[in-house]
Amino acid sequence: MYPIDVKIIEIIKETPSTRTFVFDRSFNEAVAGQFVMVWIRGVDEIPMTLSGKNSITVQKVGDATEKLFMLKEGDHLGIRGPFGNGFTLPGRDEKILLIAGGVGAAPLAPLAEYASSIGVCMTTILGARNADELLFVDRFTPCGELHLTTDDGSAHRCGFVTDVLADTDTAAYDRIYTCGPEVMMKCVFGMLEKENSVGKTEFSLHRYFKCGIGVCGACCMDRKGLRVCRDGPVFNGLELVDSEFGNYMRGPGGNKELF
Amino acid sequence: MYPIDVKIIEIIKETPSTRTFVFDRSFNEAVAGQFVMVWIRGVDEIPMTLSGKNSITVQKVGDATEKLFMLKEGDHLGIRGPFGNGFTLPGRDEKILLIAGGVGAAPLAPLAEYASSIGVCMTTILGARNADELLFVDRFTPCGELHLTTDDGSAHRCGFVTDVLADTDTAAYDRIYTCGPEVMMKCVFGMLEKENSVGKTEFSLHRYFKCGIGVCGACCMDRKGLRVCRDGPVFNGLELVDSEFGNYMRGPGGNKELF
Amino acid sequence: MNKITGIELDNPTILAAGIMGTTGASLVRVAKEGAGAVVTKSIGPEPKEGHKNPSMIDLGYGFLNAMGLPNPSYPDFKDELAIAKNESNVPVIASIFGGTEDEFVDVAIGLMDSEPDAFELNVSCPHAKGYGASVGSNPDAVESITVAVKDAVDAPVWVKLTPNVTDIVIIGEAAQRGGADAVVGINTVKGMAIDINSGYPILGNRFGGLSGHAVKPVALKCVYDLYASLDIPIIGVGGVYTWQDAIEMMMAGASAVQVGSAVYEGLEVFSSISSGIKSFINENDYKYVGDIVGIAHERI
Amino acid sequence: MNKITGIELDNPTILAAGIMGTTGASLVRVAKEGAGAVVTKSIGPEPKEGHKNPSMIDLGYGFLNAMGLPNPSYPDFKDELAIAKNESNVPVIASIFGGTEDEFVDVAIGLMDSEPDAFELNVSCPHAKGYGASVGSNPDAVESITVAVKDAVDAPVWVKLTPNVTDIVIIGEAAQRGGADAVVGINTVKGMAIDINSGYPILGNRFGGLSGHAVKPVALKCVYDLYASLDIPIIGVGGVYTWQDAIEMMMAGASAVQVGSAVYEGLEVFSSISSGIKSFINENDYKYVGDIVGIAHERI
Ligand SMILES: Cc1cc2nc3c(=O)[nH]c(=O)nc-3n(C[C@H](O)[C@H](O)[C@H](O)COP(=O)(O)OP(=O)(O)OC[C@H]3O[C@@H](n4cnc5c(N)ncnc54)[C@H](O)[C@@H]3O)c2cc1C
Ligand SMILES: Cc1cc2nc3c(=O)[nH]c(=O)nc-3n(C[C@H](O)[C@H](O)[C@H](O)COP(=O)(O)OP(=O)(O)OC[C@H]3O[C@@H](n4cnc5c(N)ncnc54)[C@H](O)[C@@H]3O)c2cc1C
Ligand SMILES: Cc1cc2nc3c(=O)[nH]c(=O)nc-3n(C[C@H](O)[C@H](O)[C@H](O)COP(=O)(O)O)c2cc1C
Ligand SMILES: Cc1cc2nc3c(=O)[nH]c(=O)nc-3n(C[C@H](O)[C@H](O)[C@H](O)COP(=O)(O)O)c2cc1C
Ligand code: FES
Ligand code: FES
Repeated sequence: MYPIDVKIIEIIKETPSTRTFVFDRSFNEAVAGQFVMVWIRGVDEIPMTLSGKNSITVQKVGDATEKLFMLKEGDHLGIRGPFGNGFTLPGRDEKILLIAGGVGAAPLAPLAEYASSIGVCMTTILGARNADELLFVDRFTPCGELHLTTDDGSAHRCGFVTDVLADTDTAAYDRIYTCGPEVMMKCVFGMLEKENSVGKTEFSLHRYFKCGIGVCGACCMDRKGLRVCRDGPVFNGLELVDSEFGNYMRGPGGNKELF
Repeated sequence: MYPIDVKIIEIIKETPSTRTFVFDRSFNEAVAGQFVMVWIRGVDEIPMTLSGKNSITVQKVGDATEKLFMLKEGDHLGIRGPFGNGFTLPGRDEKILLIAGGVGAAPLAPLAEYASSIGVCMTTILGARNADELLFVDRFTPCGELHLTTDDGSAHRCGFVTDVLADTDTAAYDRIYTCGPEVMMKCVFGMLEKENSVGKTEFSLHRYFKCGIGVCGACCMDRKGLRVCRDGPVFNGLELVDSEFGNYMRGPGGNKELF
Repeated sequence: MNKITGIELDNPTILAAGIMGTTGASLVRVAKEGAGAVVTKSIGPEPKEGHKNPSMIDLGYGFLNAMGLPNPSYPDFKDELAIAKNESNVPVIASIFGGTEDEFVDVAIGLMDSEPDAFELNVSCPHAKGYGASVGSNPDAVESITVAVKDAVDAPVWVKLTPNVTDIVIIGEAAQRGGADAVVGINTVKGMAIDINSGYPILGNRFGGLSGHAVKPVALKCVYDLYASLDIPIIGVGGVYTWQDAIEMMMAGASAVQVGSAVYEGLEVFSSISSGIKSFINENDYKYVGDIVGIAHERI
Repeated sequence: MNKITGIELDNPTILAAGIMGTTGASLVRVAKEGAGAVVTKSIGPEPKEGHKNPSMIDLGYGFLNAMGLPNPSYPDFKDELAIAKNESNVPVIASIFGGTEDEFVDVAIGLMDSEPDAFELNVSCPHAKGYGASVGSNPDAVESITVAVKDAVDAPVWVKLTPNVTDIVIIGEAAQRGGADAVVGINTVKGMAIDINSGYPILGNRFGGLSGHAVKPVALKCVYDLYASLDIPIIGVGGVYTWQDAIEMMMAGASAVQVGSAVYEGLEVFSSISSGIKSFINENDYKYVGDIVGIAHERI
């Protein structure tokens, strides 16, 4: 389908590097973890997870995100999606653990809110570079136990989400969800592997997307040829065993880019 | 849609000039009076009313119908449809009159059978050139009162269906249906007009069809531009007032052909 | 009010050639349903019955047709055209075809008595041997036919282009050089379908032209390219079903749109497109419909 | 077993160029899903990032894309090709492109180490300036590029044709004269889409190529015409989603079919098409799949 036109009705400065753009259009059918292709007309179209039914939360990293940051309330975007597979939603009686790093909190916040709404017992480990960059503390707080870490120790525990994870008994959780920089997720993966918890963990991945709909192959991962846009972006940890995950990804031309 | 392939499972010699071709495929959604486009591969595609859920009844008049008559059981045809608007089906408590001439009995026989199945009280006037050409006497007989006429008097009453109609009190009927040669239907029209019964009468018309789906305009009638394939082939008499009906039709090139 | 080549249209939807255009009565009907103008079936020098059926099939995503330019020829059609002119209250454009310049001229002159508001030269039908696209893929032929008809009649001349060429702009430029007042694009895209049960091509003519949804992207690209190169108006046709389609076509560069296959959906299509356009223009602070013509070219 | 240009295919379905073909792993995956052979993404002389997004949109009745031939170039792709060759267990065809004969030759030679089963020359991409169709609409260029690659490498050479020409047969004949072992048709049909909310063309490249359902009738006609004129095999591509589509394409004259857009429906498409073909052949008293190739030409 053609991109759907949405109006930005609110822009929230979440942290120095991230902003939430709220639309006049809700994607109520979306499952937490699904993404949309966001068209900044005349510039580029980029994948963004839905941080809410009618919002995306964007970190400024380059060209397109910079242009996004220049938009004002009342401006318009084109949206295709939601696409891909979201997280497997937890059952009422399950205990879950969320591990979010940086803007990786974006897909996990709506998951936390959903889980909380049905009474799921949850623990969240939320990390960021520094105190100012901790994203969605306000959204995770009411949902359950929350551990905060900052790389520079500017708030709460100094260190990485993996440090908190090391102190956590993952056996106590039925499901684990994680999203963040791939190096972080790779560490998480390594730790969970040792505890035999990879099979109950879902990872939300990023790759370079072109079509976003599973045809062009730009986002395929070695060695199974999994398409992140279509078979993911959320993968069960077992699907990532023996994959390129954490080692490299492909650039726009298909060239390998090491992490 | 592409033509549906049907196998001819039975060929019934109804009269010297007409044969029924029974298919291995029923068009259960069809309403009596609707037509299909019958593709005799390599020859032509021509409109034919469904004389039953899985049959057409064909009079040999030219090229394509001649080729049809050369087909055997086990041969195949391509079918598009059903298309057009069928007859308005009578209600349980209505009294109906059917007036059929020649192969015009084809759309009326399934109507009669339907009406009879729900207990409608009906009279049928069935005419043909001669006794041998009377079509579907066996199908009309169990459905109600049946008047037969032959042009040459070779059976029953000598004369035309209009002669029987002249003796009939059309006011006694809630609905009247007719199909047959256009000159016959024109006479019927004229008689019913005098009795103010045109508005409760439905006429099943023939015109030269190309597309059969209401786009090309080949079958349009003056003066309203009604498409016989789409707005018809069944028309309420009032729609035909002041039309070309009974006067002329168009040939394949759009040229007028007088009746 | 939209004005195209001097003709005033109440709204920018026009019935495309070959759709319910063989009789005066059917043209009048379409006009009454809300078309801003109507184009007749393409009329030629001799009566033609057209190809054997099947002549049109619905593919779901479009249609394939090979009618074969059935028409009663201009002497017979003159009266139908007059009826359309007298009763439709909208401009009536006579679509004409021929195999040579002379034939085009004969037909045009033959229909002048009935005072069509413009002529549309069909140099683009993909499935009539010796007519249509076999003429229309040759820029010299297009130019000279346009010149000839322009010289012969005192009426605006539109030239209808085929997309079945390497570069439609070259043909459009030839039409413009020949004096065309507007170009119309596109005619159908060459295509075929085969019945796998028998191996027979389905159309009586074996192949035909694709229209409807499937060709909208092709038409848009043609209109876009023509708009970038020509100075005369472009009339967009191909896969216009909704007011959104019409707006899209106009943004690509069309001054008006023709509607063909979408008539399958019902004749309300004209009024629903034209009222949709009207609302769009009002709601989006455009002053009038001309404001959106070709704006895609400015969005970089 | 189907044999095309000396290559044995377990079934006549082939992954089309540019679909999940940028990495060895994805090609292997498609092979494992049942494709009889796989074609790589078109590989060129220099790394290319391709056009800005949006690069592909789903129209419902087809897709528009303008990827812009993104590829890591042959030195980087060699290893991916080797993975595909070693692990897929089906023939692997390397699609290559260039702006000149020399570039085509460089890329072909550069990939020879990985022993592709054939080369497919992409002279037909409609939306990469200076590459693809701008080469492929010129019969002389097609002929000389084909000659050059044939001379340079010892592998079958397929030439992939664009439908965006006045007569595809002329281009097909040029390829045949150049020594092509087969032609592949069609690449995408030029098209575009415009966002009416903003007036912007939707694709980053403004225009692109139409594929999927919408182009099947166009592809069938091209294959049909090529079959009537050429002596070399034709590989049919364009809108093949089901086994019925594949049979139709083969009846038009295709010895095998490529599947591109239909991958959107799921990778099962290859096994479902190939098993459908098998049943059709068995149930209809054909001896083998070759029996149906081109039979539409005999049905008159
Ligand atoms: C499924 C998915 C969900 C995402 N969700 C979010 C989110 O919620 N919030 C957020 O801030 N970011 C998210 N991203 C990342 C976001 O897409 C990139 O940050 C954005 O594309 C950068 O664009 P740019 O032009 O500003 O950067 P550029 O200057 O173009 O490049 C910076 C980096 O961004 C990445 N990038 C650029 N274009 C693309 C593309 N088309 N597809 C994927 N990555 C690209 C590349 O890795 C590149 O190295 C998500 C990515 C994916 C794949
Ligand atoms: C809605 C409808 C329902 C019909 N139902 C029946 C039926 O149940 N039984 C039956 O025997 N006949 C029926 N006919 C008439 C039948 O279509 C023609 O008899 C048939 O087309 C003759 O074809 P031909 O090639 O044998 O004749 P031709 O030699 O081609 O011509 C004989 C006459 O048949 C008519 N005809 C030819 N081609 C067409 C066409 N494409 N469309 C319409 N008329 C055509 C013309 O009036 C022509 O003058 C129906 C016609 C219509 C429009
Ligand atoms: C049944 C049919 C008949 C047509 N006949 C003509 C014709 O006589 N002359 C002509 O120029 N175009 C003819 N066309 C082409 C249409 O006018 C139009 O250019 C084409 O169908 C694309 O528009 P659409 O997608 O709205 O149908 C015909 C199209 C159809 C479907
Ligand atoms: C996303 C996408 C990328 C493509 N990339 C290439 C390519 O690199 N080289 C090429 O020859 N064809 C390419 N094509 C064209 C396809 O191989 C195929 O010819 C066309 O899509 C028609 O087939 P389909 O309808 O099955 O998709 C691409 C098509 C799509 C949709
Ligand atoms: S981005 Fe095209 S397949 Fe994932
Ligand atoms: S036959 Fe084409 S409109 Fe009726």
